[in-house]
Amino acid sequence: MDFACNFPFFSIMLLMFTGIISMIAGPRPAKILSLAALGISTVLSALLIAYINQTGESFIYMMGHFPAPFGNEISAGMFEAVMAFGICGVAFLSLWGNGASTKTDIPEKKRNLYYIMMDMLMASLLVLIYTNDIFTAYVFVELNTIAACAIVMSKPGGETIAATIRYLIMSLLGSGLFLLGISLIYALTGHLLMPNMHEIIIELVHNSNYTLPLIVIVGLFGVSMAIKSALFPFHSWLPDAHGSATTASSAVLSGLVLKGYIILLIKLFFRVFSLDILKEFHISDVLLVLGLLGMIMGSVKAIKETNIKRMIAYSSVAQIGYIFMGIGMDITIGLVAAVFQILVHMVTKPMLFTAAGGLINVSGHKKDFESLQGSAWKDPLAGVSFIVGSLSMIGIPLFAGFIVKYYLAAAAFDTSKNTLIILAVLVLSTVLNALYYVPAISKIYHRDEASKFNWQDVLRTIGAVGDFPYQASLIIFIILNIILGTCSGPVFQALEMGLDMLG
Amino acid sequence: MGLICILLPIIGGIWLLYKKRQTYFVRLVLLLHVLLTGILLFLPDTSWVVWKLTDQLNIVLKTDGLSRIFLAMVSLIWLVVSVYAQDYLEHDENPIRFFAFYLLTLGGLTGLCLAGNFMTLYLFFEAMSLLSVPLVLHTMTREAVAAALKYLIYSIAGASMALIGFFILLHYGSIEFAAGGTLSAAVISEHRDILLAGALFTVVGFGTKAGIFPMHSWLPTAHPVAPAPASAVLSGVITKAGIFAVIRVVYYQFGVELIAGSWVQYVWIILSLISVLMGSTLAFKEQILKKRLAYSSVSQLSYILFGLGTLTPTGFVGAVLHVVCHSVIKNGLFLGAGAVIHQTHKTKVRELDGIGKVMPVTMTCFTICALALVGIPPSGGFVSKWNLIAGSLESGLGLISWLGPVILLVSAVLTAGYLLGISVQAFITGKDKNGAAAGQEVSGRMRNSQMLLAFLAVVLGVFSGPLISYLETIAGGLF
Amino acid sequence: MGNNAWFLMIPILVPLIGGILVSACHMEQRRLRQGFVMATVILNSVFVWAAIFWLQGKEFRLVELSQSMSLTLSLDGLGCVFAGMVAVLWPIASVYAFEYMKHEGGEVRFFKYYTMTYGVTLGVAFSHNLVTMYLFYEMLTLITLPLVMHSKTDAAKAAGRKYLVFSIGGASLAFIGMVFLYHVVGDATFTAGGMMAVQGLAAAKGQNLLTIFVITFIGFGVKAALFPFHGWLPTAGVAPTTVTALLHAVAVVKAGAFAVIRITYYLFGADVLRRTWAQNVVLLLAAFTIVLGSAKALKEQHVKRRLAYSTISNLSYILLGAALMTPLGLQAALTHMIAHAFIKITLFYCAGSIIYKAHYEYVPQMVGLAGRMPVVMGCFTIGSLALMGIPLLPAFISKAGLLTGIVELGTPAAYIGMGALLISAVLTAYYLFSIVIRAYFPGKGFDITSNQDARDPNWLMKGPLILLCIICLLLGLFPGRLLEFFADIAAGLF
Amino acid sequence: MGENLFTNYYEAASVILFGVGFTCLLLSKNLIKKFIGLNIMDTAIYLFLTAKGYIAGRVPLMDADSVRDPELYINPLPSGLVLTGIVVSVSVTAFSLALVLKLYQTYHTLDLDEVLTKAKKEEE
Repeated sequence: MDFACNFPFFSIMLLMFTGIISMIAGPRPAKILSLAALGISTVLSALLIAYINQTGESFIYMMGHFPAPFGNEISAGMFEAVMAFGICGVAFLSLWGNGASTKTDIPEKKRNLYYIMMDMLMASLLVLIYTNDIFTAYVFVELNTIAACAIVMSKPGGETIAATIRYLIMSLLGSGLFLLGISLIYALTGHLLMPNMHEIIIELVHNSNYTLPLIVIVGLFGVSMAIKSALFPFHSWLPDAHGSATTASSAVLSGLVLKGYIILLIKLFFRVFSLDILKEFHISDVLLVLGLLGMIMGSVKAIKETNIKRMIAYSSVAQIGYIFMGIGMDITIGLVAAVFQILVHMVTKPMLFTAAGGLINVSGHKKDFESLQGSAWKDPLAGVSFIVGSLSMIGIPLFAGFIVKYYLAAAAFDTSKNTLIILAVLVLSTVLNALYYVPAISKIYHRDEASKFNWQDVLRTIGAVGDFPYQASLIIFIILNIILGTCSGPVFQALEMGLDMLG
Repeated sequence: MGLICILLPIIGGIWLLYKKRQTYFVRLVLLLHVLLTGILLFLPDTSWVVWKLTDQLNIVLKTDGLSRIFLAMVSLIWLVVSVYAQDYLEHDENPIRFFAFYLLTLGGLTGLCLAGNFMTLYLFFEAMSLLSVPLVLHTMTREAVAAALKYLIYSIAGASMALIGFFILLHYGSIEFAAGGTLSAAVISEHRDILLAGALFTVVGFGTKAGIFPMHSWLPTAHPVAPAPASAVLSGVITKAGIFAVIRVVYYQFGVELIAGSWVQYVWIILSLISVLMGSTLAFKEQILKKRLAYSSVSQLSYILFGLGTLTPTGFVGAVLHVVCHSVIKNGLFLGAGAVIHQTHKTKVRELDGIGKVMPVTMTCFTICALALVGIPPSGGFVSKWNLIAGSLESGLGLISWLGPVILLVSAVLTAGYLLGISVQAFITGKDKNGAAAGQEVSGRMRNSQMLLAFLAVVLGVFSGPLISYLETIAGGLF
Repeated sequence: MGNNAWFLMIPILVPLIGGILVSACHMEQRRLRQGFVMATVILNSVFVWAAIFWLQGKEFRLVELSQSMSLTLSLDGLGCVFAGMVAVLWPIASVYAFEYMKHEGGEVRFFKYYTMTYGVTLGVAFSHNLVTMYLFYEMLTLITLPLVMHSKTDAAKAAGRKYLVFSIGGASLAFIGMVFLYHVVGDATFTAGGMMAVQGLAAAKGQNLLTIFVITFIGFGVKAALFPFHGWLPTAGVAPTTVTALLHAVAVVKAGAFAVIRITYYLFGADVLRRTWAQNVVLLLAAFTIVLGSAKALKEQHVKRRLAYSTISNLSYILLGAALMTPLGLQAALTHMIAHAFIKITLFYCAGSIIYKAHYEYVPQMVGLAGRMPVVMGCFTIGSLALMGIPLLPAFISKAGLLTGIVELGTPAAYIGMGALLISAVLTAYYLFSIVIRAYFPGKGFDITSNQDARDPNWLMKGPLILLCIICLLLGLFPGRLLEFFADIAAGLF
Repeated sequence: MGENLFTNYYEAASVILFGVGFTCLLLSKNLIKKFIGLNIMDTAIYLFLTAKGYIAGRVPLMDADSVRDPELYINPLPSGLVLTGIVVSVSVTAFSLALVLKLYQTYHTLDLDEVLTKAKKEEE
């Protein structure tokens, strides 16, 4: 039992306590605290990655060293570690980078609450990643929901509240179904810890008892997580919530929170059930179809959208579709691709949201493209990172999105499903992506000949617009994206390793 | 030498186009051309690679018997017609342009006659087609332009059909002309079908210029709209370019033994017979004079194609002979028609009652030519047709060899019908139709050229001996 | 691994940087800008030729994308052909563009992207493997988009959108092929004669392989306006004529053809594909496109669109040659690539000059223009003759190659292709000469006083025109060396 | 089937309850009703869980002072879960009711669709 095994537990607790402490702290200390907590837990998960990479196997950690069922367990492998690292790091960047806009968007006396909620959100996300006990998962799903709703509505204005309500209702529905699934599976197996459930379920499937209930359970898990991660057709709440919230929230929500549930789902599928069972129950086919539909519908909706943030939100729907497509192909490379897509989207989407926020700021807090025209000249850095994000989404080589597309297509060649249809959808969605990102670029770079604009001003603005954290975070995001796009090899091996640690 | 012969008219034409010289310049050029041709006639056979594009594709000029005959014919008739044209076009708004392209076309034709391989042939064939388009649309009326485009398209289409053969030859044999064909027996036996198909395409393609069915319909459209001299050379000489090309390709490239007795030969002969019959019947029904002549060209040219199609020495001789005769005769006829139109502006046949009274010379020449074309001894037409029929009888194609002559004779009768009818109308008028025709005889130059042509038409018949023997020597090399 | 292979980067980077500078330094003064652009372009062409002479066969690895994929530049014979052609045309085109763009406006923006495109096009030429080419291919689409939408009218925007959809769609079809090669075959480096691995695979799962080949062929064929994805080209004609001429007759579309040749001969390998249903499919597609293009050109009355349609059909000549998968076929394809490039750019520039001077955009308006603009119409006539394939002019050589190649291959599909070629030859003559003849012979009752204002443009435009014509003639008269070079390339592949 | 339902009537009841709650949550426009529906749904699940944990003829783990052998007790885990669940649902309900309150203050309606339309108007 090395010391490193405590890191997951530490980082979770750290975040929670930060939240609690922040109650008495003012807004600024609260911010510093949560940033610090996030930073530390990033480092911790980095160390954890190193540790696991060295030992080469996952481990079970009993909270407070009570054996189950009294204490509940954490299971950490490469997969969890990498995800945790990504989540903490990105969360740190988004919070840090968007500090300014948060300050303007959220009233003084609420801001420390905002950061508290952020801490809670992150803590619960980490739990979702690490937990080995599904009831704990349920509890933190609920916590996660509340926190998420809180950070959406923290920006005053009826729009946000309405969005929050829809979000809340949908996710409560989701968690209700999840709870039902849990109780059913408990009734079936009498266990709450994933590995134990796994053994029994394998046995049940083996001598094919209770097939129908099992299918129901898998379905319940699938649907509940799909609702929470806004898989088409359960995406209706997403654009409102992500479009209306403050930039940091949108970044975190569509960059991280959605992923949290998907990660949980993957863990359930892997540790509780197994790929073969999923194949047997055809649940993966359903996910695949929904994923494909999502890829198309999300983009179609995004094309019609004139509000930049909503457009980006809709593109999230499409991207989530990619992930589920990867999962739905129920072969390992597909899953790896899906997980890689989770990472890529983690670093790309917050960048896009941050950039969009910057553009919105320089063009008089208007979100529609008409008023955003030429904004990229006023905030060059945002413009550049928007371009990078878009190119990555379209899938130009050198950027992360390309690698994802590549591996998804590669998986499509190996899968037993209908290769041609999958490829066709992939092609179509690429075209659609281009169809809303490229016009967006040309809009924000639009320069009417009449206005005598002077390049020197632009040069000056490069340093001037936005505070240092904002620019720094954008640059880091760009670098991350390109790193993922150019040297994907090691990351990929890590993920593969992580996935067979899960199974 | 040959190159000069080609370049002379071309340069002359361009010069004319830009410097707008007087028309004596044209005559000068033409005389020079005749002179050069004359010299060329007595030089020994030569073959000269002018330009190497690639090791396969190159421009070659050569003179041999066939090219001599055609060259002489072309250059002579060109001169004659030009004389006529000068007076015909004296009131024309833009004679310079006409003469310019007239010369350019001659250049193209000369090149065609001197072509030493398929590539060169194709080159000058295209050039001649394009350069002769302005002659067709000279009057610039709407239908003239339309006709010109139709003419262009048919020529290009024909040429590109011929191209098929070209490339098949390029791949399987060589594209140099050699008497008796260039294909080795081995290749023939191996790729027979491809080669035959190519041959058919080529024949029909070049036949387009000679108005072979089903590619004939441009001819009656294009020839009449042109000014008379133009239609004369178009219908008399330029169409022969097609014939010449066919001869070159069939007898000097694919070779007789490939085609002889094959389905291609039957198709070819049947097509030509169809067009013979069709041409003369249509001509018979046609009321517009020049159109009637054009249709008659269709049928007459198919005589020639038929003769070539028989693939017998006699047929060949007859065909080439008919080429010469027909070009002389048809020019004569067109010039006559042109004279009538020029003086009286009458284009319909039935308006011509008693025209012979006012234009005796013209109509006499017209009648002589008509008789020659029908094939009354001792005119040229008779000799050539005799050979054609003899050839078809030799050919041993079973039914065809009998059917052919019959059709030829039938169409000869029709010819008599549609040509002599005019002469009769012209000279013998009913009492009530007196003086229906106004106007007077054409000027000296035009008269002379007509008379010359009519004279030639007869001479060719009477003294055809040497020509025939010369042709037989050529034919000897081919079979 | 050449020690100085890094030099291959230069010709790609110079124009990109130059282009950025054009807008960065915001060169409003025309002289300055023109001087700068000209300098950049010429300098770059020099670099390209230097590379062609000294850097053949060198390769330069930029970055590893993953274990199997890497961005690598290199220069082989085929690349030389394409790069050399572009390097010759770009400076000439620039001179013309300087004058032409005066009446289009937005010159800074135009020359920015115009210069950058040069670099990207060279990138396509220099690519060493499929992923590199894919990268530059996508960039080409994105960077030429502003040029298509230059005028910013609704029509232009619509055209841009269409262009985007078609190109990206095509690229992502090609993407599938790429993934297949990298994932299933394991590599996609351009190797003369196709990759051994493919030949190995051909035995195993042939059908799948062929399907993928067809998909990829069509995917890259989109840029080469292959039916059924030819629609964008005429629509993109709303762009300034310089763009239509250089990009949509040469750089972009030829990049498509180039890519097709790459995948056919350097990845899948001709031996694997010859006489398979895949070959028949692509042959027939190309043949159909040839006829379709010429037919549509005949119907089209707008000059630029007519030329665009003619481009469609001529591009398919190239594709047809590539699809023959015989040395002759490839040789012919390359020849036609060069020939058509020069001819079509000439024609477009004539049309451009007419639009620029006389503001005529429709064929019927051009009646009797020859009297007014002798030089332009003269060049146009030469161009038309050349495109028709009259001997002694360049296109004849390539057509000769194509048809001989067809006879050599001798499959039914090939002969259908032959038919298509001949039909389109006739149509070509028709749609070009209906312009020429009207221009020279206006017809009765044509008042000479009309189109008074029409004049030959000044030397900035006339110069390039005449120069191009001369090049056309020279190409036609001295094809020897070029053909030998192509023959060598082709020889390396079989 | 019939006696099946009868024997495990707990489950039957909970399923029915769940259905009621679910429909209520989905269909009713009124937000308050929605959340009531949500609560019913949760309750249904808790009932189900407890039923799962109950072993006939045993007592819950109440008085820890007098320790008897564990054979006499029901399975304690589900009860624990239910307790946790109740806590969670209470807090969620509180939160959502607070939200509804805020929403009512801004829009003076409890109908979600109206709210959304108004929000849209606000945006323009």
